[in-house]
Amino acid sequence: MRKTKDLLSNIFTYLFSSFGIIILFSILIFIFRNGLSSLSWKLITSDYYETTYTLKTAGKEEGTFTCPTLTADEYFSYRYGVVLKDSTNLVGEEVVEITYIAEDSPFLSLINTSSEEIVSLECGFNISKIVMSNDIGDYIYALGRGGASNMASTMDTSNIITDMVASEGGGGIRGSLISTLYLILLTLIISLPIGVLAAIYLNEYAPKKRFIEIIRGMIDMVAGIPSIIFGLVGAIIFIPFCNNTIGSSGGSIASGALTMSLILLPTIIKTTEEALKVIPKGYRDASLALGASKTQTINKVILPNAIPGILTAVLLSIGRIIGESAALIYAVGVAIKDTIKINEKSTTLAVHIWSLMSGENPNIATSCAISIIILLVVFTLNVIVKLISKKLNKMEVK
Amino acid sequence: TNNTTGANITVYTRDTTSGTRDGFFTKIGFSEAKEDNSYLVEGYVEVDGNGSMIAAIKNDEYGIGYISLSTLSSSGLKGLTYEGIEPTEANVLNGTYGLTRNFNYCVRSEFTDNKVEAIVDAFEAFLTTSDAKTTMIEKGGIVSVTSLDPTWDSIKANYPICNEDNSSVTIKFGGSTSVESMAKALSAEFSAKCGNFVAEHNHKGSGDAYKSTQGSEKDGANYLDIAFLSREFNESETPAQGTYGKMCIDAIVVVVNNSNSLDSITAEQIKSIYDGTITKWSEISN
Amino acid sequence: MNNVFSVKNVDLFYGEKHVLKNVSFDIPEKQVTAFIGPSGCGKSTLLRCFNRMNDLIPSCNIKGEIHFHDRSVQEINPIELRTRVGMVFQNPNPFPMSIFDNVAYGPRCQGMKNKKEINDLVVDSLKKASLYEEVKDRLKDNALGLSGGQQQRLCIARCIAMKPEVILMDEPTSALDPIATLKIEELINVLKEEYTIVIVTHNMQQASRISDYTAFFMLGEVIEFSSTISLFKNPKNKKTEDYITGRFG
Amino acid sequence: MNNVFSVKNVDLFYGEKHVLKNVSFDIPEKQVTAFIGPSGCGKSTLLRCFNRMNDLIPSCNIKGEIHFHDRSVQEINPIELRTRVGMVFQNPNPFPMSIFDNVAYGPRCQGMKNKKEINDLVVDSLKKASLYEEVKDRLKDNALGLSGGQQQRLCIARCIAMKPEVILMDEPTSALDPIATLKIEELINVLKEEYTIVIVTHNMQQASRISDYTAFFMLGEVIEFSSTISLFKNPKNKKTEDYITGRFG
Amino acid sequence: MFIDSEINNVNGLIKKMSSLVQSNIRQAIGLYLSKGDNEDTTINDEIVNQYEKLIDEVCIDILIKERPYSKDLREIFAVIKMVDDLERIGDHAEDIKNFSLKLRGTLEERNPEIDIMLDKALKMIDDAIESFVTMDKALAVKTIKADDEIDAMYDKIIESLTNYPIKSHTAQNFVIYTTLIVKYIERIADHATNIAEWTVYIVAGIFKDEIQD
Amino acid sequence: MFIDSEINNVNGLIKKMSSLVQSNIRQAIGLYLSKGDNEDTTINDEIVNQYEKLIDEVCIDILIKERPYSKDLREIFAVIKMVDDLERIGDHAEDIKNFSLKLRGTLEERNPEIDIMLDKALKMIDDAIESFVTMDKALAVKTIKADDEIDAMYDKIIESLTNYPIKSHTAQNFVIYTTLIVKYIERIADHATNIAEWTVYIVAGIFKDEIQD
Amino acid sequence: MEQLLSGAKLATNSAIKRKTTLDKAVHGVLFVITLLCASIIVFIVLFIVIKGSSPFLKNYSIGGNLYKVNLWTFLVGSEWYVYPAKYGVGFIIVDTFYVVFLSLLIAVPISVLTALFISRIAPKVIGKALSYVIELLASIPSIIYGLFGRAKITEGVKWVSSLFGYQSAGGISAMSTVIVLAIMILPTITLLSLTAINAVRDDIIKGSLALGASPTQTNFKLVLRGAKSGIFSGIILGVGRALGEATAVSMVAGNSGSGPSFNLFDTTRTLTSTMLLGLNETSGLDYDIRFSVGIILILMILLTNLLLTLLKRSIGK
Ligand SMILES: Nc1ncnc2c1ncn2[C@@H]1O[C@H](COP(=O)(O)OP(=O)(O)OP(=O)(O)O)[C@@H](O)[C@H]1O
Ligand SMILES: Nc1ncnc2c1ncn2[C@@H]1O[C@H](COP(=O)(O)OP(=O)(O)OP(=O)(O)O)[C@@H](O)[C@H]1O
Ligand SMILES: [Mg+2]
Ligand SMILES: [Mg+2]
Ligand SMILES: O=P([O-])([O-])[O-]
Repeated sequence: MRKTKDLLSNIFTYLFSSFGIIILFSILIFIFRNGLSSLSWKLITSDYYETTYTLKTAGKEEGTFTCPTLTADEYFSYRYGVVLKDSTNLVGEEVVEITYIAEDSPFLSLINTSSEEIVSLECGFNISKIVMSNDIGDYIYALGRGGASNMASTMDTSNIITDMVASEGGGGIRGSLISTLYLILLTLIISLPIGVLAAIYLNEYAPKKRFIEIIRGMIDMVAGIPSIIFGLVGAIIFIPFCNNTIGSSGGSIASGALTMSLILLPTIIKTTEEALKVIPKGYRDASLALGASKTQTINKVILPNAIPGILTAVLLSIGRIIGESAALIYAVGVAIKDTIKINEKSTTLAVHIWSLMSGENPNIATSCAISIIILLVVFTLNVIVKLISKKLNKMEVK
Repeated sequence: TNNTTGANITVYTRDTTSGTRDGFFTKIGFSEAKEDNSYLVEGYVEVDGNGSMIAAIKNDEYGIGYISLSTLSSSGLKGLTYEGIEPTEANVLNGTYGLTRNFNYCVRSEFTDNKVEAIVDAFEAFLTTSDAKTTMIEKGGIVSVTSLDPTWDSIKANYPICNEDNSSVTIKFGGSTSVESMAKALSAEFSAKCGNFVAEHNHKGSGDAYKSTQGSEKDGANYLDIAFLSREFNESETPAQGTYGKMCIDAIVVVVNNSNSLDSITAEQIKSIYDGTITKWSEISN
Repeated sequence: MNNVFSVKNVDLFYGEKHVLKNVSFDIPEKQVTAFIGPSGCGKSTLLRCFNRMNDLIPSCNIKGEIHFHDRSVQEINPIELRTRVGMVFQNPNPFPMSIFDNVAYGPRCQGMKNKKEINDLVVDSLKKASLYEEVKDRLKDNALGLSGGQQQRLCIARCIAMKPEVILMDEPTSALDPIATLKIEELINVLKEEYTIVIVTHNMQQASRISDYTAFFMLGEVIEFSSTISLFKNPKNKKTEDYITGRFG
Repeated sequence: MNNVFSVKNVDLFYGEKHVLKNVSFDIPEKQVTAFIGPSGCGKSTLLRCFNRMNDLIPSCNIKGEIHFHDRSVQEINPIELRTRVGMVFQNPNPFPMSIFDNVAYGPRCQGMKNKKEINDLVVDSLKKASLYEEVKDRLKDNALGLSGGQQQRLCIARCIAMKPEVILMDEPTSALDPIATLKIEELINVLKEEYTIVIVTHNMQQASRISDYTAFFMLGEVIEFSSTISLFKNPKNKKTEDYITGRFG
Repeated sequence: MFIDSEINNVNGLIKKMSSLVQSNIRQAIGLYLSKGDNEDTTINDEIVNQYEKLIDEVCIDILIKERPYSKDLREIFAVIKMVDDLERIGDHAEDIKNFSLKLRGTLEERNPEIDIMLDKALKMIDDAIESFVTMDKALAVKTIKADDEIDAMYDKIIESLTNYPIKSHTAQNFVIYTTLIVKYIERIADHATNIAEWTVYIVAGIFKDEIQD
Repeated sequence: MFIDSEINNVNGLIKKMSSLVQSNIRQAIGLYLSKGDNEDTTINDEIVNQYEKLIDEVCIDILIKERPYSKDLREIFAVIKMVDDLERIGDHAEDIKNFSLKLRGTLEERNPEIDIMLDKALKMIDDAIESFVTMDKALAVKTIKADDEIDAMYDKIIESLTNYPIKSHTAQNFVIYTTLIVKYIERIADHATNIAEWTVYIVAGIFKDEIQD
Repeated sequence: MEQLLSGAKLATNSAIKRKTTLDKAVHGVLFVITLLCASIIVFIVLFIVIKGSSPFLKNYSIGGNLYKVNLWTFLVGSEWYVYPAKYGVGFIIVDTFYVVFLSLLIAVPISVLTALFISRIAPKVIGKALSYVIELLASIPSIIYGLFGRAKITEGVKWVSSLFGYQSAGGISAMSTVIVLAIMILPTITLLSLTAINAVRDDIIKGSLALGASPTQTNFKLVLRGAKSGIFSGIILGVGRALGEATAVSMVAGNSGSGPSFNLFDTTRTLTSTMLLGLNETSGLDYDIRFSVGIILILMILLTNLLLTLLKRSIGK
């Protein structure tokens, strides 16, 4: 009787928990399967916007170069001595990439159309178009989307390149990574002191009165508001506020940080309060009984012991900031940027994903790669915070 | 492997702010549904982007929808012949393929900054050059480049601003998301040709184009200097003379799942499908 | 014999609850006075009146007079009072900092800065609390690493470092094992040379063992206050007798 | 006199740590046997061997034989063993449910379903634990609302409801005040009519008061095991003498 | 209450021991009064000694187990003391018996005061024990007072014995033995006084020298 | 250790009391031996009684404060008992003094056995106290054994006294007082035995009837 | 007397006064800060209400026509069409509740049992690793869940619906929404349940085992029971997250224009997806009406929280 019941219960537990665990792992697997191939150091360090060069040749070139050994997808331009290859860039678009430039190739001495300076291309550059005009003034052009083969053969027609666009890099998330860090920093600078101080008030000073219960309830309510609402609030309050105060136009990291601060305050207050609650009452009594003032007690005894808890709050906050998209889409915007300023728009990694996914050509691979980066960041933070708080947790004796 | 017989048709549509949707319903003669879902067949699915559309129909062998021609080749979907005409660039250019729309642009009519104004002027001119047009083509636009088109080299003298260093000037681009990648390519190229001004792109949809340059939001937080539309201006959008223009054409393709045996469709059929007159695949014969 | 505290007709309420009822007696100087009585009879409450720790309980309301020497405690700033009237709690509660810092905490809070002075004070206090020998090699270690009994002696050292006149102890050994308890009892025996000690204890044997005077509380009243031996040998009051002979309840 | 448990040459290790060293003695039936000794000497550990609660500690490793009647405890299914050998812990640990459910918990776990039967059993157990009168009007109330002493008696009732032969108690009164302690002691005195009781206590007076036999432990060894009075009056071993006369440390 | 039952137990033992001692002393005195005629006494001091040991042990057990305070402690303490007195009374009963036996057949003239003293001593024992059993302080005090009379009589009797006309060896024996018997009676009264004093101690917590009234 | 110092304190008191008692008994015996010549004794039984009371009180205090177990308890218990014996010895010293005074000037022939008995009794007291002070079980046992000799001598002396030729009133007084003195000495030896027995109890935890060599 | 002096020397009068004043000042500052934190909710509600109530108060011109939304039809409406300004949120409320309820039905037992498994059954190392993984999953951006849902879950749902002979829109359906939501709240509920289960006092568990209860009985009868308040907190948080989740939901819900529909394989619409869909590009009435939906959403969340908290309290007794 008991045995069958136990057995049944156990079967249920194993079934459900393995179900849950499988689901959770399948998400991880999904992310890694799709994202791992796109994950590279380059993705993290490069700009989102490629550096674009508009170029032309110095004059008519007639050189014939000898073809190196080519692999599949590679094509050689005899006239210009470059090997072109069909490849994909970081964002997953098909591009034509230069994989070889012969010595003396004219591509090593092209002229920048605007500055008239000499530019030399390098392997790894992408060529997005080449425009030539023939003798009768018609345009002959080869485009990246036409493929390397087409471009190479077009180049080998005997015309002068009048307009050529080559680019380097692009598709990276450096900007978003930095702006994520900025946002985290700014948000914490705003919300952490306020949250911690409020928690101290609630836990250390607040009388046990209805009024305080109401205040607590109100703070709890904030925790229940979905982030999309905060997004709206950010859009109608903080964006104008920042525009008027720090000269931003439209959403900015600052307005995002203010919005995130609102979102995080309840979490920080709650977590800090939990940490404060764990501190034995004995410490407070002991300190006061030693003639310390309340302020001294808080400074010297309460706060140092709440640090692990506050760190947890920080961790939770960072996790939340990193994962948040709905609120930031409205409170900051979705424009990916490479140079990050606090009073300008930019995207966090999550919004970066959102941006990638909402375009005409959604890019799951890069999105998942960014997710992996997010996971790694969160994981590292987790580990660091746990290590630090273990180190700082004075109430635990090593 | 056509096993669609007898199955219901799932209708996919873009949301009402989409320029693609606008062009599609206008061209198939179902303008009522342009902005009003209530005309659509019961059980339609509204998706929020081209990518979602592709993903949805890829996953639904009974689905039908519409996407931009430029994304067809990479989408893995089957593009249907429309009124007997193959959806190709050539057919669009020669005017036989009817399901098309224009990519338009619109710039501010009033500027506070002279430099910005000068650069925007130059950009408008740049859009008429072969330089720009080849770039549009590279990004999927359909436009013919003829010897009549000037090169930027040939006209840049008219725009002395481009000889200056503009790296401290920010130009705000925005509007249609369909045009976004094209716009980015154009701005990147033009920036290189015009003193390296900073191009800031914030594309949220065609609806922004007029609104954020000359309309209600033109002085709002998200104002734009140059904006794009993937549709025509509607009655309420009345840009000032000389502040807007057509850039190129984009074709819309009716798409079905690759497993669907259907190859072609007529405007009439599409309308019937979208308004619910036809609900089963079996009712459409090739 | 001088009295350090003199309690006169004290009534104490927690909200509506009448917790101390017309309590009057004196705490003699440099003697150990023990408070005994059943749980909830108000022993700790009265003890907390002596250093105004009851101020921290908002619902607490005191009537009557408690004098510390010649001043009413209500007129003495609590911070001053608490520097002069130290307290040791039931559960050893050293701060989670080094042993040294624990002892230096109070003086530092009072603004003592001079390193040497602090150092001497710490060593001296630890010696007085008979802890110095056991911890002298690890003054920088976390105080929580000490055993329960050592922790409690540290708390006493911490208290002594304030150079108080009185040390209040609220069941200081109830969380300790018999060996540690014995050490604390011995310490109290030594400390009473220098300090006035008031101790709350559940343990009648402890009261009889270490105290010179004993106050027996019941339901908020002081039933009997007299010299410890006479209270245990020959209590005046039947209630006291019943309690100490285990004939309660 | 019959023996309920018989401990033969038991050595116990927690990992590398040798916690019980060659312990041998018998626990007589329907008597109170007390374990005393300094903290950490292994009293609780041996107690936990009797109902195999040590099984829950992975690093625990037992050598030697402990017999429950004629079977080695290692051969008895722990669930069966624990229904026959009840345990009461140091801190009262009633389950966070109603008083009734607390007592009914064990029998229900054994599959008892009949409402009436359960009801009778609960009432009976509460009566035996001398708690019934105090709680009969609020059997449906949460057990956590009881006072510490009542909670501990509830835990005893909960244990009795299993109709065990033996009740193991690990410092059952160390968290209680003197009055509650006295009640439990009286209860133990009554219970020994029906049950074999093994009790760990820090309190020598308690051991001397309620137990018939006392085992004195030190550093994992049983230094002396004999009748309580003779152990306290005239211990055989110098270590025992030193411990009970407070001459340790 | 454990301690109540323990103390009851002790009191019970004391009572039993007392009545045994009382019976012994009565028999011994009876023997003396009957001039040694009544030979078959059942005086058994061994049992009294056993009681003494038992009560001592029980008191130690109580000290170990109950750790008494206040009245309980005083009671145990007094019992520990008192049991010695009882035992000594028992001893003296045996002594009186022995000397009474030696006086058997003597026709010497007995001092009638001795009979009175014997009566008084018996009364004192009874009163002392009664006062303990009933915890009657007044009776105890009265008993203590009574000892003065005994002492006075003792002096007088010894005086009279020194004046007793010794005409024969028997007379000499008679004087010596009677002296000892009287001495024992005086001791018995002393012990009875002690018992009464301990009773006062239990009840009032004061030692003998503090007893007024 | 509190209890150590407390017990030391008690032991100290016992020692002081003992030496007082020893000095008293020595003086009393000296008085007897000097045939009452040496009149200025400093025997003060009152101080002995004060000691008894003090030690009783201290023991009770220890029972209250220290709650002794094991040897400590036995020691306190034994002290409580023993102090009575000491006090009684003190009493008897006074008694002996008084009767010795009464024997002053008597020229009756003293039984030399009495002197030996006195010596032995003194030795017993000294030994008993010494055994307690040094917790020397062997000495205590020896002391206990010695009591048998005293008892034997006592019987013999009483016997001889009954045969003492009474020729005068003085002789009669002499016989009676000597009887009492001898009786006291016998009692003193008994009390010394008791002290030794309690010493054995403290050391070995066994009562007197369990003492085998 | 010397003692007295030295005690007093440590605490000079002026220093004590300074301390006391500082204490008061700190108290005041902290109080103001706390009030500020509490007032956030007021600001949020205030702004949303101001903005969200204007569709019912003000006329908007659309295509030359003036529109104003009727509050009643808004509340009970069964259609949501941007043009011609047919805004009925009633069916969306029903659909939202339906979807959230079902997702809880799935997520709660799974999370609770997973937490139980991690805390009490799995070997320590594995349990620790798993709880790490779950913590990580809690911080994955929701759009990734949306992606996963659109890529994998819809496929599964499509397959299941075809088993039932029902043709779903490529799996885009209420069912997918339910599953995506369930997965999203899984880490939240699991983590909180885990905390609650871990917090069940060890001595109670030992007490149960010592009574001869089997480990399984202990887990189910005692541990889960003891942790129920914490589990409930987890559920409350989960409900909040489910109700408030926007990005992922709008990717798999299908955003049907009318309803309510209880068919799991039909498309559905939630309040958040309604707010999110096309929000970027709209203005005027269509923009403001989303704030009205926001009011509804806030109300719903606050109400459910309130209800659940009350329920928790009554169960917790
Ligand atoms: N902060 C408080 N608010 C309300 N009542 C309180 C408070 N503190 C204590 N009491 C009540 O006051 C009474 C006396 O409490 P106090 O702590 O002084 O008792 P105690 O004698 O020290 O008991 P114990 O021996 O259990 O420590 C008790 O009934 C208690 O319930
Ligand atoms: N789970 C464990 N793992 C390792 N060592 C343990 C464990 N439990 C107890 N010990 C060690 O075993 C020894 C005996 O512990 P035990 O709890 O039996 O002592 P005790 O006599 O009951 O002490 P106390 O009176 O403090 O309860 C101690 O040194 C303790 O540190
Ligand atoms: Mg208290
Ligand atoms: Mg233990
Ligand atoms: O559909 P769009 O309006 O973004 O082009």
